[in-house]
Amino acid sequence: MTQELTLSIVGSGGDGAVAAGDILSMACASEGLHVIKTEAYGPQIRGGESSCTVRISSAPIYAQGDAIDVLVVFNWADFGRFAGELAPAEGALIFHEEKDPAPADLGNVRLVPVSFAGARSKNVFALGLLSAALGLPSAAIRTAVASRFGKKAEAVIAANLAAFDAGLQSPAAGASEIKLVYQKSEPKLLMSGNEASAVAAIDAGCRFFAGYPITPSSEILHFLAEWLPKIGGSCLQTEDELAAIGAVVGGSFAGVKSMTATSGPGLSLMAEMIGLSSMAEVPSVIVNVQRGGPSTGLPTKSEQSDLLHAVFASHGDTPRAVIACGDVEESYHAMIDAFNIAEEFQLPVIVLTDQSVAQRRETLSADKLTHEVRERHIATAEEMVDFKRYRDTPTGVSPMSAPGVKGGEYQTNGLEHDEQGRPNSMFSMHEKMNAKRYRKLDAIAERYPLYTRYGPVKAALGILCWGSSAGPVREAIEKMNAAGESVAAFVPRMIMPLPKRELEQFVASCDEILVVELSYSKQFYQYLRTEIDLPHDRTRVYARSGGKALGVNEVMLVAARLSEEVLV
Amino acid sequence: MTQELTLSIVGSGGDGAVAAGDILSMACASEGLHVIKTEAYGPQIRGGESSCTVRISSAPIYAQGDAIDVLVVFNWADFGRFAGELAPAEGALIFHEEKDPAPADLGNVRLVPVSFAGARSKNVFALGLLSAALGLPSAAIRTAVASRFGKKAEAVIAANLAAFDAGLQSPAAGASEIKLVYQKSEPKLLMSGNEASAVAAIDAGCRFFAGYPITPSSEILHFLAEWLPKIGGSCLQTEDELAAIGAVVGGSFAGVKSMTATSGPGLSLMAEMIGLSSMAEVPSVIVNVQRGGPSTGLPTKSEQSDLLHAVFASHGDTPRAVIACGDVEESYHAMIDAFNIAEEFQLPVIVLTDQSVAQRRETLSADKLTHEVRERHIATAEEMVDFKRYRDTPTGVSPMSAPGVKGGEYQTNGLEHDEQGRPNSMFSMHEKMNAKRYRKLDAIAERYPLYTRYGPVKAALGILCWGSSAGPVREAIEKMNAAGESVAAFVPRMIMPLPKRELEQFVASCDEILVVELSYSKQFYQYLRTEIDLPHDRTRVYARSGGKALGVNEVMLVAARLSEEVLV
Amino acid sequence: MSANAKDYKSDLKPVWCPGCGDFGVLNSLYRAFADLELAPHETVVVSGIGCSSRLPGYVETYGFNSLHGRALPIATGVKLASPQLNVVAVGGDGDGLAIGGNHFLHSARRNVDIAYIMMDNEIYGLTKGQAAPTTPLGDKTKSTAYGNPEAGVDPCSLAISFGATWVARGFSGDVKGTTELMKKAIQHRGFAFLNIISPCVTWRGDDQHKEIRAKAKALPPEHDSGNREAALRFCNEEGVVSTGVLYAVEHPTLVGEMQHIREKAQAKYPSSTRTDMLRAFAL
Amino acid sequence: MSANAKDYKSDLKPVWCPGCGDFGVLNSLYRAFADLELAPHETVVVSGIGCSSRLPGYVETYGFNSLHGRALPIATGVKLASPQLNVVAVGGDGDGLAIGGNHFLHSARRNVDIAYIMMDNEIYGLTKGQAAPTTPLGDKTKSTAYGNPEAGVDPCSLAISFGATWVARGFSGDVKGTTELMKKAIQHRGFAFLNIISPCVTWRGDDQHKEIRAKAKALPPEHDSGNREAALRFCNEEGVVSTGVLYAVEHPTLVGEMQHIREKAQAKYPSSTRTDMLRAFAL
Ligand SMILES: Cc1ncc(C[n+]2csc(CCOP(=O)(O)OP(=O)(O)O)c2C)c(N)n1
Ligand SMILES: Cc1ncc(C[n+]2csc(CCOP(=O)(O)OP(=O)(O)O)c2C)c(N)n1
Ligand code: SF4
Ligand code: SF4
Ligand SMILES: [Mg+2]
Ligand SMILES: [Mg+2]
Repeated sequence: MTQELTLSIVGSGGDGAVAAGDILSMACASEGLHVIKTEAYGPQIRGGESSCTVRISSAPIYAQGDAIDVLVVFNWADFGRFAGELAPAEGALIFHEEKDPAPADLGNVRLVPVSFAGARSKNVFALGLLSAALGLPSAAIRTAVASRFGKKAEAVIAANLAAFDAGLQSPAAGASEIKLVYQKSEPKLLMSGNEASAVAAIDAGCRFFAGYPITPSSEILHFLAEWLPKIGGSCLQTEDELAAIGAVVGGSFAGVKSMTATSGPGLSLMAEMIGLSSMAEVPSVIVNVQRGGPSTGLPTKSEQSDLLHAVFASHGDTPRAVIACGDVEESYHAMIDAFNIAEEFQLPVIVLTDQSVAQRRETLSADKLTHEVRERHIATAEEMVDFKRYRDTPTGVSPMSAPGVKGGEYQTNGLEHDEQGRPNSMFSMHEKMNAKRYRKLDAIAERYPLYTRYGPVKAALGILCWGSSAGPVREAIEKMNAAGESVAAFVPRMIMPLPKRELEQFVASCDEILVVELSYSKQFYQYLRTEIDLPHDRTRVYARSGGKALGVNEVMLVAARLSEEVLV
Repeated sequence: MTQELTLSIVGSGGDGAVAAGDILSMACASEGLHVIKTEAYGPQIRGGESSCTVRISSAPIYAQGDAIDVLVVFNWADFGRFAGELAPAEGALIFHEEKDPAPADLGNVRLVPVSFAGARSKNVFALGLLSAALGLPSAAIRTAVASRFGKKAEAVIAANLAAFDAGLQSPAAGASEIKLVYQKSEPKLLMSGNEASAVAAIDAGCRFFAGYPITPSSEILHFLAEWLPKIGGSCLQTEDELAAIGAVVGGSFAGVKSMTATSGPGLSLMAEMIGLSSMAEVPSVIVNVQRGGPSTGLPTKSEQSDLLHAVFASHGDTPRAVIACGDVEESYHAMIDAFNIAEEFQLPVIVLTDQSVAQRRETLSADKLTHEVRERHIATAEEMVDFKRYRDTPTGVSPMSAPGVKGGEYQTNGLEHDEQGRPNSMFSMHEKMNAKRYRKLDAIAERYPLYTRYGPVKAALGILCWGSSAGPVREAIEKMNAAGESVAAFVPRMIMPLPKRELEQFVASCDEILVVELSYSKQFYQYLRTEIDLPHDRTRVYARSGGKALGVNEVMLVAARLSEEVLV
Repeated sequence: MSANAKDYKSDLKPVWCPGCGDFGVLNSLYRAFADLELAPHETVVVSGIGCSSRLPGYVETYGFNSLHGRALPIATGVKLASPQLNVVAVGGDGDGLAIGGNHFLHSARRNVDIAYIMMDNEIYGLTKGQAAPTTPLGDKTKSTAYGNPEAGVDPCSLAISFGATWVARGFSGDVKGTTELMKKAIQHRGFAFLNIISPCVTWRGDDQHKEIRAKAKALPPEHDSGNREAALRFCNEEGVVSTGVLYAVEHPTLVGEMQHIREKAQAKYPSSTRTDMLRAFAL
Repeated sequence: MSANAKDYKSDLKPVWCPGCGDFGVLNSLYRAFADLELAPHETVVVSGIGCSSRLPGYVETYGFNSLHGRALPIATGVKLASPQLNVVAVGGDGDGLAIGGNHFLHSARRNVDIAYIMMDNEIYGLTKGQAAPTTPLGDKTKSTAYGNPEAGVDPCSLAISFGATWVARGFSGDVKGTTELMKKAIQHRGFAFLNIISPCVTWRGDDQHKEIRAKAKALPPEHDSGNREAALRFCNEEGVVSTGVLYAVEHPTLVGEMQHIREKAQAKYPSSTRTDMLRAFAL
């Protein structure tokens, strides 16, 4: 009897491990269960080892599974290739191909040999077996199997359903004592972070996307290439990222909400144009899906190491906003906030997500997917009297027009300019206009102090983290507080400008501070220090490379070690 | 009687104001005087207003002149266009065209009308006049005039010398009571920062330059395009900055010391390739001459606002070194340090200079232009046994080979890789290799704790500044200490990694701290805080936009205001 | 002709050197806009960085003097976002052929519906005289102390091979002829490339004007601008600078193709509500 | 033939999908290197990013799998720094024609002395199947749900118009023919461009191999590779994929020009000591 379980399926390219995970996740979502599904692949471009991990729970969950309760191994060699990435829990149940004897060093696990090789669609057979063994919703899974092969020939569907039924009947199922208990509830959506970003872009009113493919962000391009034309927008795959962000600035200058999506190498190439967007005060929205760096790095793995580039890249004093998102639902909201801020404050906004959020599939209720949308304000005829495109105002936001608007003609540029936009390189003008541009960040900080706080109001330990680290940290502190400890967490969602006052209050409310992040060079810690004091004597940092998801247990271990050792 | 004076000449394009300044500076340098010469132009691409300011002193000087003692105005309209940039001192002496009556609002100055328009070469005539009026070395100036027109027809030389003599005899000279007194000494060189960088590159052993023109760095390209071929090297003007830094990485991979030079927009475009240089551990040297930003900004004016981009740009955790230089002589040394560090530690090194240093001409003794040069270590046959290009070592520095070396063949990439360079995306390998790459920064910090410190060992006020701000700060604290105050300054020359221990000691040794920089968003202050604690209650920041040189008086004023008001 | 060339003049004074060819280009542009009666608020002039790229500041329409080399991506974004606008990209030979070369290739290839005017002075003007991709072999410049080691390229033949559907050459000294070419470029459906030889008196010497004038020769009236090979031959003639419309064909344009895609999408999925969009995420 | 193809094989196992055309290209490269007896330590293989760009890792010479689109600048740097090396750049059609298009243009134009091998699968392989500049008009890909709105370009005719002095086309299924072309490319003095059609079985389907094989046709022996117009005609033939050397001419190369400049510099200033260098800075 359990309310939660994590299962993995491991095989080679043709084994359908990932497809099985998809089917299972969809079925569980339709039952109203909470699901987080991740995939992993070897270096082989196709046909190499692949695995799929599904965490299923009757209560909300915020992290992918740390330790695997149930494992299906079609092939031990493939399992071996994921060494260190797929860790069976103590006493884990492992269904494995009977013809492939298990290696000796597996530790305390329960091995159940199964004849997968004999089955027709071994992945679907495995789903049947798992259904029966673990009390998973077999009717829903059966429906999901049928739907998955819905466009194929009748015979294919029938064969798969037969394989499923054979799995259901498999005697191996009896080996399991784990049964999932849950209450069926409203069906949920199952979405990846990239899909949520794309849907949000459409909801935000984005009607022009220009981008260049790059892992792990390309799904945003794919989704928008399909959907934008349907609703009257357009999607352009450009020759490179320089052109992508250039076209976005052009589209936005022309009055249409525009965006691009990329990953680290692309964001590096966009540094110069981010400066133009900031200087010419043309709104732009850039989604950056972080992957392991530096350079080409680890393109299919997650990391939180584009932070300093996102907040500081581009020569000169270049104000921009940066918003983070820590899960699929936040990917939706961050995107709309990004458009709202870009349009209202006329600057570039970078949405920082990462591979783990962008490519995992997660359940969420459709009714969570709403968010207030703000429109660009085009100066009215009245406001256009004595129109100055870069008028110096108390908020720094100036009246804007756009091609097509009569009387709003202006000529802009990336040179320093006066209120009319005319090039001007006098110190006094430069100082005045820098002040105007930076004043917008104050207004954003005031209006969008976005953050999430978990745990008690005063705590012995306060954890600072951001983005996808928030999920494991949240689960960890829930467990720790349940065990009588006193741990809180503060997660800024607005990264630039930081919710400084709230951060400082949080730091003051905790005895010890622990910064947790997946960046070897402690980018978050460094960045926080640019804005707030983090006194050495009560601050510790746990920063490691990405390439492996942050675990709930890992966070708990680190938090426990805190009093013993220095982590910086 | 004075030991120091600052004079400016202002006119339109054809007036030869800048040429006159050059001649005067060269002559003074040949007398062993100390000179700093700057130029300024209006927005017009040619033929607009131009001015030239020369500060001459018998003792060493570190800043361009704040307030102008003597001014030659060929045309008041041109003078007006430099409003706020050319500030005559109290009681300044102004020789102006007699046909052009002076405006009313000049304040306390002494006006001397002269018939420049009547003279044949009015700029050279003015030099004669100034010689006689101010006690400048007229024989040397006469030689410099002859040398300047050396390649022209005899008649041209003769006419100019005649103009010079006419100026010498001009009765207007009698109006002056200012006379420069000095001891003639060893002739000095007169060089710009860009020229010093280029000479240093050659001295450092650089034999391949690839670059793309950009103001204010192009003189480095021009100099190396002329000199590298003479000494067997090559210089390539590429299609853009992406190609420039790419070719540098290629040239260096092939075993030749290689560099590029650019300014902000170019550095923004280089962000991605800096990551490759760091990841593949291929040495590269990039000179970045800062100008006003963001975006195209103020291309001909100075600012210190590329700092955060230089230290943090490029996605991922990307170690690199950054060295600053604050004057022409430091431009020489920083360049050779940069090559030494790049070659020894196999990473990208950015030299941060700025327009004010790069384009001003300054005197220096030829014997200061020497610096130890270190060569790349190519693994010996012995070291090549069990050769691993990315061997994990205590310093992080691995054995290196280069094409042409037998037995040293290796295949590299920007992916995460193992010690052999083979792509590897396992977390454990990533963490190990990140640690290896960052360890090099520790070794650099140990070996190159470059900084300069001025003033008493313990001080009431400690100023932190960097790069070209150091000159005015140094002069200001000399004056303040002479007046009985207690002011010190700490100027890190190594920016990344910072000389942290020494910085902390300095901060501890001063009662109050003042950060001075030319960046609206306080980039230096923010960056310092990532590494050291700067307690709010005793730290103040004076950060303003660039576009106007930092003045000695300005620093003194700010320092004096410190106890009165908060500056952050 | 109801519009007046002066109506398109902004109150910003050009920073160009006296005698710069770019003045002629600007005057042609004013006249072309006036002749075509382009509505200033529906017209966008986009440029990169360079002396020539300062041009949009002098034109009283919407204007964008952007980044070195990036005029074309920005212009493409403007046009796709708002297809009813008249979009004219302008800039220098360095801007368009060196740092911006890739965008030139791809914008031409996509046949995006804009006019692209290159002000070609065979040099980098703004940065004070380094070699451009158009600088002739052997020329001494600030960056080629021993003579340019690279042969200069011809922008028109490149444009044709990139896939531009309209290619012409003009000379800034011939304001009238250039005006006519600009009008045709703006009226062309698709990517129109107009190369205007526009002398830089400061870095190429005062004689460039005269030399070009001596070499400039209108294309023979019988030239068939639909004939690619003939066009390429005229591009590369020795000692002659042929002016006029070298090449002109009609191909599907990017704006047209985007509209076509929208129609296909709407036909394929007659209903595309938000509910439809979310359907894929549930069983 | 004293060298053996196997000697050039590194111990890294290719990550390519079973059946990928790139295996054939790699085998041709091993053989070509062996036939030419290239010294491994004097040979450098540089690539960008893509499936195809993984190739240098599999070759036991010096190798550099660099950044997407940047193989050519890096290869240029290697060659200019160390002209005695054999430098071969390799990569995909996306790498070379999309993000790297500008470097292709300028490297060809400069006639830099390297061989550039493009493994052309008409798709972005590594990023899982988006349209490349070579993807035919109308094809559905991950990024063109309603069919590619852009016409695919032909890399060979582009290379010729960029100024490449040697241009050929091969097919990865024909290991022997491709080997011979590679050898010629490496031996050519100047910029040699070899386009190899190398099917992507994963994103272009299993039939690409067969289709190309059916269309591939060796150039007629009487084709005059010095004839630019003829070469361009063969590049663009309908329904036929002509293989062989399309174009080959001799022009001054970048390495040669750099040497020439050095000689001029040394002739102009017979003495160029450090003292000479500092002379300009004193009266
Ligand atoms: C990224 C970047 N690199 C370099 C520069 C410097 N720059 C400004 S204009 C220019 C070239 C100017 O030549 P061209 O485009 O031919 O225009 P012209 O001045 O001749 O009209 C260069 C290299 C820049 N502004 N941005
Ligand atoms: C700057 C940058 N943008 C995008 C990518 C993502 N990316 C990697 S390979 C590739 C294209 C692959 O296509 P191609 O060059 O044709 O090589 P193939 O895989 O087909 O051999 C892209 C877009 C990247 N690595 N770097
Ligand atoms: S430098 Fe040349 S191109 Fe620039 S404005 Fe002057 S003449 Fe014209
Ligand atoms: S995806 Fe295509 S190009 Fe890449 S390895 Fe597989 S078959 Fe080859
Ligand atoms: Mg030009
Ligand atoms: Mg490809």
